[in-house]
Amino acid sequence: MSVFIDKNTKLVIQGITGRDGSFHAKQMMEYGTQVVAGVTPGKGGQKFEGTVPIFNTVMDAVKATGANTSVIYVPPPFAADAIMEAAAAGVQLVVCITEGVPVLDMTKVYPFVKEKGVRLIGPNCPGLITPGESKVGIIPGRICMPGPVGVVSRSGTLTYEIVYQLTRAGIGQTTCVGIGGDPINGTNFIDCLEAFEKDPKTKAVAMMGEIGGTDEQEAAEFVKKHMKKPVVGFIAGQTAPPGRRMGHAGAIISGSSGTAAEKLEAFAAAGMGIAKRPKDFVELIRARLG
Amino acid sequence: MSVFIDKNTKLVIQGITGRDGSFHAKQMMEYGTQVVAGVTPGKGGQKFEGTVPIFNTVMDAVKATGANTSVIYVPPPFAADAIMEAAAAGVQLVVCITEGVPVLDMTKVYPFVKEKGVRLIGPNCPGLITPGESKVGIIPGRICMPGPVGVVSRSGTLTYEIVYQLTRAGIGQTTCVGIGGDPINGTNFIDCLEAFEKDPKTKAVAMMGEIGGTDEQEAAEFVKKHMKKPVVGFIAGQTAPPGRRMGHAGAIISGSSGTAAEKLEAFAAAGMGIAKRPKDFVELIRARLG
Amino acid sequence: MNLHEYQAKDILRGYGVNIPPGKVATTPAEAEAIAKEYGTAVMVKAQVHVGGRGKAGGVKFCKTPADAKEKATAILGMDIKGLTVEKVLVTVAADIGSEAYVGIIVDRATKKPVFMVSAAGGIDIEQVAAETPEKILYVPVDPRYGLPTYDAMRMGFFLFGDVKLARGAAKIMQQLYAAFMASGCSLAEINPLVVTPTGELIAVDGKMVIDDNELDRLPAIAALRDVSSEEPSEVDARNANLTFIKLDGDVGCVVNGAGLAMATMDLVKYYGGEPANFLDIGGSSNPEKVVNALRIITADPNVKAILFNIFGGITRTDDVANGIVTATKANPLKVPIVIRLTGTNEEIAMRILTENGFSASSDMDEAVQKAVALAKGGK
Amino acid sequence: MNLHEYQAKDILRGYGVNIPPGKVATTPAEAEAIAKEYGTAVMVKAQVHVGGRGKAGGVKFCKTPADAKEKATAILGMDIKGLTVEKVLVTVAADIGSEAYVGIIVDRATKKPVFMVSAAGGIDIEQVAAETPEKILYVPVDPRYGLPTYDAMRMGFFLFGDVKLARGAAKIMQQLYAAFMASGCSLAEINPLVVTPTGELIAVDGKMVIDDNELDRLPAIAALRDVSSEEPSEVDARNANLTFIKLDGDVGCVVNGAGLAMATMDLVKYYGGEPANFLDIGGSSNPEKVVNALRIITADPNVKAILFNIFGGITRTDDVANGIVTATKANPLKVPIVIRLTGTNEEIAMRILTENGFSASSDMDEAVQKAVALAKGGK
Repeated sequence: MSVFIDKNTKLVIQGITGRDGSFHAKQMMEYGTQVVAGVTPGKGGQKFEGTVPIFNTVMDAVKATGANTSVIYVPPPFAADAIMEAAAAGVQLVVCITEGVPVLDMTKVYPFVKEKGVRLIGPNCPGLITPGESKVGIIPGRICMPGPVGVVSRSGTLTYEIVYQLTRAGIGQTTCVGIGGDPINGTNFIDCLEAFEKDPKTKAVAMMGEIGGTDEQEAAEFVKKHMKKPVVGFIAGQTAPPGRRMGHAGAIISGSSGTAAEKLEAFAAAGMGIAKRPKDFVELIRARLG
Repeated sequence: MSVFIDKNTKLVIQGITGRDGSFHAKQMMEYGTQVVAGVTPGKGGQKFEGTVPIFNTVMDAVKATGANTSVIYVPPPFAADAIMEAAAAGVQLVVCITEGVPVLDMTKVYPFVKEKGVRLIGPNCPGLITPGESKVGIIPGRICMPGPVGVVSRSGTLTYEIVYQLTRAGIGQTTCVGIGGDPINGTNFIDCLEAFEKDPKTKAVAMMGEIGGTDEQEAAEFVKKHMKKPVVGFIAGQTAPPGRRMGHAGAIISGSSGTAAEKLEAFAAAGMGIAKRPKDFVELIRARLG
Repeated sequence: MNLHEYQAKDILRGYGVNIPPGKVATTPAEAEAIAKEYGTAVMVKAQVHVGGRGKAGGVKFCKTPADAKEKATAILGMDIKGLTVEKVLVTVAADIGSEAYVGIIVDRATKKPVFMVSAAGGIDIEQVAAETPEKILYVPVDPRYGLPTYDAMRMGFFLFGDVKLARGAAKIMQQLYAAFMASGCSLAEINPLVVTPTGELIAVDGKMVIDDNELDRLPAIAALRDVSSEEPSEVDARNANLTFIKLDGDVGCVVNGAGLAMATMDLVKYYGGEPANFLDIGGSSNPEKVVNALRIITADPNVKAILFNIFGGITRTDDVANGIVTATKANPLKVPIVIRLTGTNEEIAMRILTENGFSASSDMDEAVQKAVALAKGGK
Repeated sequence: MNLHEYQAKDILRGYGVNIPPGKVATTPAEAEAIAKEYGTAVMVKAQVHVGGRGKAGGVKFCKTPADAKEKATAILGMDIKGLTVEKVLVTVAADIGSEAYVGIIVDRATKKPVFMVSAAGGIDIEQVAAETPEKILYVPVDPRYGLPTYDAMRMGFFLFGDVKLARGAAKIMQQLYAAFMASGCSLAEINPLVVTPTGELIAVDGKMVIDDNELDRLPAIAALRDVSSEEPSEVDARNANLTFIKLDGDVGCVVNGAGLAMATMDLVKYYGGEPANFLDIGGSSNPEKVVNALRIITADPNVKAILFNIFGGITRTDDVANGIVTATKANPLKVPIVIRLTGTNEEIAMRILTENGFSASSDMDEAVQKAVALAKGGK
């Protein structure tokens, strides 16, 4: 078992012939992900690496191959459209790796995918991996191993760091999800915590937050109220200087919220383990796996 | 029993101090409708006819009075906004009387009210009446009487004509609904037929259609598949020349579909009674009431 | 409201659609001068609000300015389906490689603007739709999101295999959609959308129909109305806020409400008569409207009897009665009139009419039968 | 990207917002000339990207042109929270009756633009928010529908009892919203929105923050960037596609990924050090970025040790190693460097570094501790 993706994931890659898309397409194929299609407008009919059919549109790709998941490697100005295209074409999960998507685009994309009943992960995220089954995105496969820990994180390389330390310590993962650090993203901590709580194979959860916003506080509230499984949390940016002021409006809306101290307090109040350093995850998780 | 409105309907009137709004407000109050509030921006705090409190916004009106239904008498350029205002303020039913609402406005209003889970009747409709209980709109109260017939129609005065003939013949109505003749409206024939089928007091339904569109054909299909109660139908515009606008934008005949002949054929195929003249309703309905 | 081709093209040009240069001429000399200015072969195209002008000889290719003058002479003043050609568009002739169709209409079923596109464009697009519907792709647009690039590209690829052409077509569809929404259209189309032998995309013909309900808030669009190309009695009626359509019968009908007006016409026919018009005085109570309605109807020499059918709801029947009295005092009627009134203030209305020598009934069928008989010369 | 007040006002004026006339001056003489041109009392306002300029003496009322010159002399060149004032806005002074606040921000929680309005506007709005939150109305906007008039009116009535003022404010909010969306803002505000004693609504101050991700597709907005008002090292970093924020410590950090960069800074502090900066070289593999990063960091005289922390995912660690070698060959380092590399092509990277005389570790904690010690003068 796992969350969001598994060995039945049939992937279409949007932007498969681009620089990043082609590199990671190969990585995912090597990892064993079922890459069933690629999309590049104008290259419909060609094949990627001699095996993966390329289509002009996601709709064509889904119709021809039954792809149920899409991953997006297109440049930022086209990412919002690519997400909506995938959602409209009928996949169940869209993973947007692209960094630098304008946030106002996301204010329209978010209700669009909700209306379509599609799960979006990202944008500006490393994607997700279910070790030994499927990898969708850019998380390096070799740092992961199958096991009992669900990992969810707002950042990319920090996630790798922690997963790598877990793996080196012999602690494997059910699924690692990078939800992305943008102000508006498709899937939040709570969505992932809920999925991990339901997943029978997940025995503990490692969660990496960042300063800014209140997602971590809400996640802590969720842990307190709804989770039986242990959760260990970390907040990056504890020593970051308070953000350059976003005018009056920023100060009004966020007030005092969004600081590392506040988030860690919420973690503590929810009975979560707190990792002060990335490496602390190893012992804290090990203790909770019993 | 009845559909959509009854004696528990608590009405807010948008545009209550306007020429049409104030006239019909009095008519509805005389009929016995619970008119709990009016809205005219800038007149908040005043009273209509010394009794009905006026508010600046529908939200204020709903909060203060618990209004659950709104009726709209504002000029066409403001009607779309008025509908959305009512839907956002939390009423369950919005009835828009205004004629001349641009159809492109309705392409945005329609999904808005659907998202809010609100029923819209109209625009460009006479509203509805549950004889003896409540009247919302402009259908003259004295031409109606309580009884077993559900009435649904795309037009205004034609409805009056037929209801009047039924009443004179001693055949009363559960609820009469004028759904309006615009190309895009909130409630269609099927919505009303479904409600009448469920309403225990309704024993038969009179339905008045017009040329244009395929709503009547779909309604006939619904009658055939889902209705146990008898339905008698009429189509106005049987002799209209093809392709000219007959007042209602909806009466444009598009392609081969939308002709009176096609609609009457669908009625016959559904086993409905067919009124050739408005007066034919009396005998056809009487026969079906048994 | 229909726009002329040249008006629709001006609007589309403003949204970036690639359209060959063109100007309007009302005389052959003007047409010649325009052709000379362009210095190349031109098309001379009748500007009338009716389809099938090409088959009627209203669209001609002209190699030289002299040719343009000659063709314009033939087309100007020509009668196409009852409408006189007052203007021609003189436009640079395009080299045509292939012809596609791109249109948008507000669709009742989906309650959305819907694109229709086909690679088999040109004058026979209706036939394509009827006989080979698979050659047309329908794409509804959710106006909350606009036309997304991916849907525009999907249509582009449906029209063209080549990605450059697909992208170009997608861009034109987004421009057409923007024009459609901003101009308050109920229909907009480019037919044909031409690919030239050199691979350029150009809109060779454009059509727009405006939702009349938009005109109040779009004065620039409203100003495009060309009354010279409309039926004068309909223009008159519109100015009087009446909905009027002239027909060929002899029973002039004055009704309140479109549904009842259609039902009244149907009943005239049911009893063996022929309606002379559709006329809806609308919901508001205003004697002035009745005066205008009578003026417009009596101007039609075919009308042999006049039928009023008024069901007073918002409309106060006494206002209607007063309107009839005022109008007939100023201009005594030359044809018989049958009045059916019921509803709001019916008693007052009946008294006004009786006092002024009119009789009235409250039964619709009775009134219609009587009017039909009178039109046939009966009593 | 922050816009200056005068830039934000120019944009808002283009959307119809009523704003007193104003021009920018960079010298006292210019300020005097502008004041003379207006022929009335003016405000001279420092144009710097920082709050609290009023309390710092950067905003002055000037009765005469001579007065304007004098005040401009004082303000130009003034240091406000570390930024030097290079420009002042000279603008017609408004008669102030009351001050309201109107702002929009993209809100993470609702995932929508959210309006905040308050009748208690002016410089103490944060205090109002903190102490009397009921004086602020929050209204989220669904961008699929835009800001509907009814919501704008609701806010208008929250600000003003008078319907004329409510309508005027509603209109300004719709204009502000249009400007916000079209300019790719993450924040836009008018504070104060003034009602003059004669009942006119005017925007006396305006602020806009642009989402950096919008700049590529909004060249006209991107062109408004005023590099003279930014930290030079940050400008340099941005031009090199690096995310860089200068801090006060002595351990220069080069990291890939924002989360890891913050975690690295946290760890520096955890082990008793002070980071000299936040620097994210991003995801892509490019030796050039490493060269630029080193150039920027070594330009800071406070830096006593340099720490690389690279976890190779997309980033190829051999590219980073090559960058370090290239950069240090061109400009030999004057401070010690600690390198932590792991992930993609780690073996190649290690070999490149070793061959060029560098050592590297694959353990983050170890590397951070060593860098902290080196910055403190240890070995």
